[in-house]
Amino acid sequence: MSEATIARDYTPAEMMTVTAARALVNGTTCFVGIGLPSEAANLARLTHAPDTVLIYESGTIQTKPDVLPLSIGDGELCDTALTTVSVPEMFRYWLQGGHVDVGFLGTAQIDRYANLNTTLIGDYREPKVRLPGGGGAPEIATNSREVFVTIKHSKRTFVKDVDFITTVGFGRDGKARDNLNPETAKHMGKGPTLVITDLCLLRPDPDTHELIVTSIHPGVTREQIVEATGWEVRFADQLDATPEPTAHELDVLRELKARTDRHHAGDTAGERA
Amino acid sequence: MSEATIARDYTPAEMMTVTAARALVNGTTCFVGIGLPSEAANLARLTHAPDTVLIYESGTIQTKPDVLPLSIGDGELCDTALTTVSVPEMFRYWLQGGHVDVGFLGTAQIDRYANLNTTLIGDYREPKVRLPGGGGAPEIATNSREVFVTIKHSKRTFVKDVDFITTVGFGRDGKARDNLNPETAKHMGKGPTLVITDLCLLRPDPDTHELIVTSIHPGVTREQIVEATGWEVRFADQLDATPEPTAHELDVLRELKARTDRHHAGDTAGERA
Amino acid sequence: MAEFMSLHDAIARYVNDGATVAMEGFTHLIPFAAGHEVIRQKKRDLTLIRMTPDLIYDQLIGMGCAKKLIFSWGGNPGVGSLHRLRDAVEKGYPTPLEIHEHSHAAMACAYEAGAAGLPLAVLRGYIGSDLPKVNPDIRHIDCPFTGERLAAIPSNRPDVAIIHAQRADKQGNVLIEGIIGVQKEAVLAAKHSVVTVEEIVDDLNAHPNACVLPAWTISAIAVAPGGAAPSYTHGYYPRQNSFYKEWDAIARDRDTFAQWMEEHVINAGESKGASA
Amino acid sequence: MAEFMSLHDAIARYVNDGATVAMEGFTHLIPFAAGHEVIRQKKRDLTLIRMTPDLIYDQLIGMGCAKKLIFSWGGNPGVGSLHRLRDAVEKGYPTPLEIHEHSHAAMACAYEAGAAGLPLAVLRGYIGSDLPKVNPDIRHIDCPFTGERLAAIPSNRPDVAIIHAQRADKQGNVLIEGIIGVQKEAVLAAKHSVVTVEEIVDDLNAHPNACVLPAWTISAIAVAPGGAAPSYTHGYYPRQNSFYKEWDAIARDRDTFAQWMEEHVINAGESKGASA
Repeated sequence: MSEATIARDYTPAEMMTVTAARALVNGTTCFVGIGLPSEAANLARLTHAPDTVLIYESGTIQTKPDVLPLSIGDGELCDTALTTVSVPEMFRYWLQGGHVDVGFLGTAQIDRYANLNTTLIGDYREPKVRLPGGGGAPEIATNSREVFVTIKHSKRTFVKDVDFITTVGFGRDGKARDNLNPETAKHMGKGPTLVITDLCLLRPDPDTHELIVTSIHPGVTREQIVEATGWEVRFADQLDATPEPTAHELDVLRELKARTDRHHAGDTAGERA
Repeated sequence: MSEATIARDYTPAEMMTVTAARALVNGTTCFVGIGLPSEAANLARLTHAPDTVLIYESGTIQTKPDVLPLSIGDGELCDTALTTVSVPEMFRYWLQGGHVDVGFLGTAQIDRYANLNTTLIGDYREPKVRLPGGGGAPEIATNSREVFVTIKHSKRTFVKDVDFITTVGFGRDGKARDNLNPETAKHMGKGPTLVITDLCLLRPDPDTHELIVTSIHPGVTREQIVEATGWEVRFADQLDATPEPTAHELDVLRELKARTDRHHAGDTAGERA
Repeated sequence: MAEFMSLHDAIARYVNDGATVAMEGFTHLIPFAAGHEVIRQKKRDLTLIRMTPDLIYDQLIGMGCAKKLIFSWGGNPGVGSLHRLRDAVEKGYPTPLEIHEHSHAAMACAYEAGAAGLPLAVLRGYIGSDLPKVNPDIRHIDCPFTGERLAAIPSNRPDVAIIHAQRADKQGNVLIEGIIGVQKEAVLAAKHSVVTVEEIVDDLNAHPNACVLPAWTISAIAVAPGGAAPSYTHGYYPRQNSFYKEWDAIARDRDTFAQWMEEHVINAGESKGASA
Repeated sequence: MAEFMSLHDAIARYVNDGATVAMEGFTHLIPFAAGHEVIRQKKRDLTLIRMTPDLIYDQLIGMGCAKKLIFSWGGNPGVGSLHRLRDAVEKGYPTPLEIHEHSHAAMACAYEAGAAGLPLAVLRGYIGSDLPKVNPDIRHIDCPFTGERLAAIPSNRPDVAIIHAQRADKQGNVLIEGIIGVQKEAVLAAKHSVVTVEEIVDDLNAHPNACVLPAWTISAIAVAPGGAAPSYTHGYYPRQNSFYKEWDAIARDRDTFAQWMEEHVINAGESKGASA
């Protein structure tokens, strides 16, 4: 660990964002979900991965927002995009057409086979809590070459089986991506290959596709992760220690968030009249 | 007949174009085939039907060419269009989407049930003459609310049964548009309602859909029409005399053609560099 | 052919009780002014179609205009829940709301297919999702060439589409710029369409391949400056992000909501029954 | 990611004998320079896809490059027949040519479906036409909602798409303007793509909703000023209508054609085997 990183404090949320950002290789074409994924993807673009191509479902392609969008269709995304296409074109040509390397998603719940639930808690016809629904996620998760998921780690979010599979990871039995029709297989991605939380990284077991912890963030204990996970979570034999954020990463992230706050506070100054 | 028209000579081709132009009601949205239909539709726009909306399959919508295009995708069509869309959008949203009142087609052959052949003479695998093929016509003929056809009248072009139905009129038995699936029926137009030749006008019999002569051009005899038609053509009980072209129509048509010839002779002057 | 009229008259003429209505605009250009006029005219039993219900449908639902919602993401973007939508779904207040739930990809394809005059949209969608179990409108076809099983859903073909756009020319041709969403598809798929615009200009000055709706695809055009606020109009005014945040507290409580709507919509109507 | 290279190298790398190739451009922006390079490099057994074969495929077919043609209208626009295409179909000269014949609507949908990653295109097409009798690729599906029988054809997914465009920026993003045809779809549907451009500029200065292909959808970009002639490039030079008329006489006779090609294409190549 270098001197530059030791000197700085950071929050678990910052740790999560920086780690999520690092997962994006420079040059990746990334279909970005709003919120945490958007924050991480833009941090990647502003640090180690300047040529990362960001696509938002609002139709904005290769966009380079100076501030984080509050919604998936902020004017900033269009103003800084290479081009903006219609939403049908976005989902048909760009996502289903196979041009997305990484689909970067948030979620309300995730289960041990990386299935995502953003629909509801409880029964569909008698929901305890009604959540927003699928949005772009169901097809982002199947049409992207691979999927990253970022979510705060807790027993409420990491459940053994989600109440509702809005968006498939590997299905109820971990086998949803096996034995597909050959034409489907040609277009279907690998699914969630990485889950980034504020405690650790998880990846699917190559055989069973059950999510297992592969890297633990600095200062986090195994017990904390077990405690925050709704199933008997397993740890990889080769368990990594997630590197801390660098001072540069923290600076860029904090400046991005400060810039964003200033921008969204001054609503009416945000766009040319 | 007014003095203005008596005084002027005109060719059978001019008679055909003027008569075809008159068939377009002002305000009609017309999907225009290249050649004779394009000439007639633009003459209509420049005379009695200034608000006629012309659409060409190249994607040019509401175009007002100053000169006749040589090809379906001349720059002139785009330069004078309200907007230009992609060709898939043109066929999906604008034609199949049901926005076309009149499809205006030319053809190589037409038969007694107004089926059109632009594919070949002879057998498909051993053609005597290979023609260009369907282009936009097969779906223009089914997705437009009605279809006008314009073609020079001869035994070679007016045949009892076309060798190949490229584009359906009323089918081999005249019943192709009857008894359709209700969803298909909702989207399928009336088919060819008018055929304009250099000798006469023909319309489908309301019951059998066989084309019958409903109006004869000035100076043309029934015998000429019978002689130029490849089946025993019938004449309507109420047979009209097609009005002659007016001097104004002829002036506008001739100026349009002269302007077109000048434009296409001077290739390189035709477009901004 | 587009007819210029007041917003009041446009809604009165084209939005009937029981109609299927699509108000589109993907974050951008959401037709709030038109939605408010629908509320003021107390339209009832509407089937509302929209990818992202957003605040506009939270308001319509909360005011009792809707009996059914076809949608794909029902949140307050960047903020949280749509409380009026949730109250209708969870508690049946003020009236029960039937929901038909899709993914964005499917909804976008359903509009595309509607514009294309087709009865169904086909997509490689819903694989492994539970949504087909709860939405009987999600079915499948088999590709006759590859044998692949693909999702099929009915196309969206609303009775009326309502959108907001930057501007119309005097002939009634309309230009939409920026994030164009599914507005063109919604208008072309609908039997009738109402378009509100920021202004009317002599010449659209549009790029040759711009998103332009010809006048003959539109039923009515009403001038409604600021008609997308608190959403935004590219080139005119920004999104009122702060209002989206404030909405959370307003909509959370039934009475606060009712009071806010009374004050800011019912009593603030531009045309309250008057003809322009 | 788009790589700038000479036209020679782009064709040598991406067009293999036996490949399925789509050269698109609907009257406008026909990639003649690239087609000529394919001829010079004596590519053989190509499956050529194109809505309107035009002179470019008449030349490729006449020079023996093609074994199969998938098309929807095979004429010389405004002039008459494509004599080399007819000679191949009618007489098998210089080699037999298998044809798969569609309508424009079907071909356009097949490109759209290819770009959309689907194996099939669905359209309300071919009703009453004899084309399904002679093209085994025209089949049908039944709509699971309405029972309507709709035409289905395989999507176009060429090995390589070749197009001409106005300009690229230095990062390799490409702008197409005017009559944009099916070029975007062809490129997005293809495994590889070669784009020739009039020029390379610092900034595309494109309208927000312009037809732009990002660099990462393109394999190779070659600068070829005048690369669409005798077709045209909107904003650069007009269509050589007179050449289209002259072509009729040139192509009608086998020897005249061979001589013309030798003189104007084979011996006039910009890059004849040389690397830029």
